[in-house]
Amino acid sequence: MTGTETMKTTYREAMRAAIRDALQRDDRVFLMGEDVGRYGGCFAVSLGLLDEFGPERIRDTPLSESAFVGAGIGAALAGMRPIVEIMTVNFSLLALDQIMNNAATLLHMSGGQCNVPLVIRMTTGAGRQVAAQHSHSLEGWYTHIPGIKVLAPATLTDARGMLWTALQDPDPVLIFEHGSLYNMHGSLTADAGAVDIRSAAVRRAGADVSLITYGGTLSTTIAAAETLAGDNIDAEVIDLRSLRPLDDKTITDSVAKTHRAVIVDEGWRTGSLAAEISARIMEQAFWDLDAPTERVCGAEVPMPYPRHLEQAALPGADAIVAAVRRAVG
Amino acid sequence: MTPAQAEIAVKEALRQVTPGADTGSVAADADLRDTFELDSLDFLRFVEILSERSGERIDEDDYPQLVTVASAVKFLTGRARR
Amino acid sequence: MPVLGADMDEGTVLEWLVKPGDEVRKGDVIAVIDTEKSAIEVESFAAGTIKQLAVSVGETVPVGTVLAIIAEPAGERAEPAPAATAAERMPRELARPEPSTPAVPAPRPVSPVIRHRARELGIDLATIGGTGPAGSVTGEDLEHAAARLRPAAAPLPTAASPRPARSPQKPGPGAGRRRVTPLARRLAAELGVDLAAVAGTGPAGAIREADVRLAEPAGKRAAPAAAAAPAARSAAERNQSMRQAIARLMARSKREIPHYYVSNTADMTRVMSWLYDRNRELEVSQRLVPAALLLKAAALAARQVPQLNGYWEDDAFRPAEAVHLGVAVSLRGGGLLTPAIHDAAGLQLGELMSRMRDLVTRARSGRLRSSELTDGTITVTNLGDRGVESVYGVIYPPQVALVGFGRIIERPVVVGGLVGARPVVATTLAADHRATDGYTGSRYLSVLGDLLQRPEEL
Amino acid sequence: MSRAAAKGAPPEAAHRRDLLRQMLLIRRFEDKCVELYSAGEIRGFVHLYIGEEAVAVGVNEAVTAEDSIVSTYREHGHALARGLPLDSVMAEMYGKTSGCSRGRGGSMHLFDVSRRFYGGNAIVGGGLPLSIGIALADKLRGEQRVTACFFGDGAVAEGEFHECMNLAALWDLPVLFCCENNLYAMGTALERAQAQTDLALRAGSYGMPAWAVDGMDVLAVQHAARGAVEAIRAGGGPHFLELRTYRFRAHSMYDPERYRDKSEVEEWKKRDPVDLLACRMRESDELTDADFQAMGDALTGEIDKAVAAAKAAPAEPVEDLTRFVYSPEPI
Repeated sequence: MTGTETMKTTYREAMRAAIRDALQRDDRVFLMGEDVGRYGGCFAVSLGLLDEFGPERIRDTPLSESAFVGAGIGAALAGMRPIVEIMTVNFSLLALDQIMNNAATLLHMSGGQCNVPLVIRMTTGAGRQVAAQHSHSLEGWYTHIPGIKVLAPATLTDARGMLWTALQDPDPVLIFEHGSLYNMHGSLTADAGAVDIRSAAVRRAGADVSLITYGGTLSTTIAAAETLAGDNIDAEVIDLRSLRPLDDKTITDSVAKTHRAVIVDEGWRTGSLAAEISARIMEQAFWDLDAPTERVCGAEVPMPYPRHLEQAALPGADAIVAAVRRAVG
Repeated sequence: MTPAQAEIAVKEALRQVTPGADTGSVAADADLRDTFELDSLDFLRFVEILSERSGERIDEDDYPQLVTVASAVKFLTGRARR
Repeated sequence: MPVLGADMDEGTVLEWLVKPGDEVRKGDVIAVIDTEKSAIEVESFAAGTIKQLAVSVGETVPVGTVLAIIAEPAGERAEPAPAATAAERMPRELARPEPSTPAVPAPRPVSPVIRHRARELGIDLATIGGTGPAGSVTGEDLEHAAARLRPAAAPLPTAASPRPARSPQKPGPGAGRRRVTPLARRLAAELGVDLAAVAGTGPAGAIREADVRLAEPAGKRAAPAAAAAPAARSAAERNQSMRQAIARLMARSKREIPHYYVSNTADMTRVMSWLYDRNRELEVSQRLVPAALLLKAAALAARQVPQLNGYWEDDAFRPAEAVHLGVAVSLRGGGLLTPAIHDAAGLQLGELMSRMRDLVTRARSGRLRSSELTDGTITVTNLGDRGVESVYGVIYPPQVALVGFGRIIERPVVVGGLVGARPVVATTLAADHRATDGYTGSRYLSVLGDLLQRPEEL
Repeated sequence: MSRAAAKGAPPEAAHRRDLLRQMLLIRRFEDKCVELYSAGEIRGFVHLYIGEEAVAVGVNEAVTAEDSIVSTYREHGHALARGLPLDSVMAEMYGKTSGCSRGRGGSMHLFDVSRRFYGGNAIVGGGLPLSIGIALADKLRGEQRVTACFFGDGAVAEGEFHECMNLAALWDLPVLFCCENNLYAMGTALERAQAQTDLALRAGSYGMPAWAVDGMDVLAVQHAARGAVEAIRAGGGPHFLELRTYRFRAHSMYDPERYRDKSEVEEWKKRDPVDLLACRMRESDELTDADFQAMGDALTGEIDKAVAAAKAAPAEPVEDLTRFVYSPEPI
């Protein structure tokens, strides 16, 4: 197969291919987390890797988030390149001490001596009716922390390509995989590989309004943009890709062109990543604005179980379209 | 639709199509397209609004009957009586 | 005054455990200091004789203030350390009542802190039992004893003074300040537009980009000013400024662009009958007007003759990738602007019709977006509704062609040797001779005429 | 220098002298810290190790330069015993660029990766997972290294402690857990915080060898640590030492000490680890009072020099405020 040929794949398979690739290319890499081995991963991302790489490198852990995330940090300090999987972002709070107080601070506290080349992957987001302890989008919290980088692959290419680049980074990188994306189908070229992890991408060019989003809400946002095109409103859609650091330039360039911004973020509105982006637009693109920025965020409620309530709590295409209409006037 | 209702409907439609238009002093037999500078799109919109208000279908063949306020009123009241 | 905690800025001397003349060793406890958090024993970092106590009991001083002067044992130096100046000391706002009686000699060893706390609480140490090692009195013992002595309830504080009256009523929201978007504000400053004279068309009358462009003084833009705003007061001013903008642009066009003109007459029989059949089946809102077909034909013809679709820039013609059809829209009360229908050649007729309606409506209500005003690659002017038979227009720089349509009118036409009445339209083209020659212009009109014979393909 | 040493004392005696010197260095260093802190020269939280010196010195004797150390916020002793230069530790107290953490850490965050000293961790129990990870890396690479992790009795109440005991035992990791039981988690006495106060017993429940050691006796600590390290290196998995010790001073610099009685402190001071070793050496004629005095004086001189150097050292320019948040970009 040559590089230009494409093959059908899913987000899940692309992520697995990325892990396999990393394990093959660098023997310092190992995967560690709850049920990543025999079970195959809670979301079946690592299915089959145990047979391929053995229990030392596909390492099942007890339900001890703090201990195994901290162990990942320690192993990274000692020269390994661990990939730590946390089942969901809600569970990551049990390891927040290690992520915040160690991974993010060691380099600075040690005056530059202790960098932590660790990658932590976790599932985020709602849409699967798993209620209020498995559904939240807390990546915005993590973007508050200097010392770590935060990624949100929203496409197959990024699912396939971000991990390797993250493993090359000398500092801790958190990868947030939206749970609704694992079954996303599509095709990748056979030679798909590492991608940059610092820039945002314009997924749809447009002239009238900038829709800024990431992760699980990208497809909703693109759908909204298509609806708007029918109304002769030409929306640009930006996929942030990297949530920390933020690619300010792509955002402000777009706003300078369209003069309007609508931010779509599944996280809760108050103190959200959307708030941060809105603030940056005020700081850096205020004089380009021809309307107030709009935010379309998750409802401020612990995620309810019933489908209709869950859907109502999430940023939908209708809400995005309405926000754009307000902005465009 | 009474003649009075029809006249109100015509004038409201004109005001919607040409915001700020002075429909109070328009002569009953003045050519609407000339008086209010209606282009074909404006006229289409005018017809659309009248159709919505009267609940009557208005065909292209009927357009010549909508040239003045008087003829439009006559058209609408005549339609209603049928 | 030593630093006794990370958050300590000042301290109060609660008790001196030494007096001038006493010998102290390094590490001896010499005083009790009250910080915000607790009373702490302070040790000496030097050995020698206490020469002077510089801060008296009850005084609060900042950290770093000299508390006492200790002479070195041999007495070699008379002034071993400078005393704090009076100015450095901060008098305590509420003086602590000085203990009036000396400490009660306790029968057991009692730490200075305990002794001091007992005095504060007014407890005679001799009267309470100790639970600490060797029966010593602990802090807990003291607190228990104090709790027993405490009266049942503390007196309530006196009624609070009434709240200060609120300041006079604030002016109502929006009074005195125009709502202007940041972009509009910036643009106004750049273009020298006085915002006071601009009517806003945004929410609650907010002034937006389009409003400023409309009010812009002539000559600063490459295209006629943007949208009409409804406010009547400044309509005359706006008309004037738009007039000036058009004047500059058109003068520039005629000055710079060597125009040539060609014209033709297109038979509209098929178009009109096709339209009649089509519209008959449709609701009013979905009907097409002839102009929609003319625009579509003009766009398709521009695609087939790409030499006319694009810009003359830097002494060269640059063809455009798509046909963005500028449509001249006359504004009520004067003036015109030319918003573009993006990719007009690729649109279905129904869609093109609705875009056209939308553009005209928004152009007249001042809701155009700036991109719609600057993107045209070729422009059409259709004055047929006004009754003229043909129009020879002026090209919008940097475009290179302008297509004109006159009134669709029945004329005697010879077909197959017979004269008959047929609807026809005069099609004209004004083109930039730098970019093309008359031959190309003729070809365009010929293609256009052919397209109008196949309305079902438009 | 004593006559005995000058004549070429037996190696054990020289070794004991070295232990004494290390403990005394820590003691004098911290005495100086108290003085400097009181004078406002150094600030922040400063947790003194005075009374616990035998633990750091004894454990460090059992490990090699290849092994790793993970420490707590009460780590001046661990750092100095590990061999971090006195100057760099003192400069860190001053927040200067010549500090072992370039001044970014201060008292609670001393680091020296070149000595595999992975820092002072100021979250109680927070260093335990790191030690697990470092040991895991060593094990995955087939290194024969041991990671010694210090933590206090307070950490035993943290969930992380139990997660890590389990993980280390489950994965058979080469970690020496050194629990410095000084009887107080800040102001909370052990028996007021722990249902089972026998900490070795609790560690033992995870299936690892664990026992209590007299943490005031440097020789006992050294002996226990050597035994444990040897067993770990031989593949015996993690070991746990409960080092029973006592801090003579407040939790952090000064506190009102409402939580313990003076007489208790006095009682423990009778077993001062420095005095304890010095007495033994006097008894066996390895040390004279003059030797001891001279040793102390020499150390005081070194410390004064370190203070002078720290004061003179450059401070980080404010323009560099946000350095070391991320690694520098590769060129």
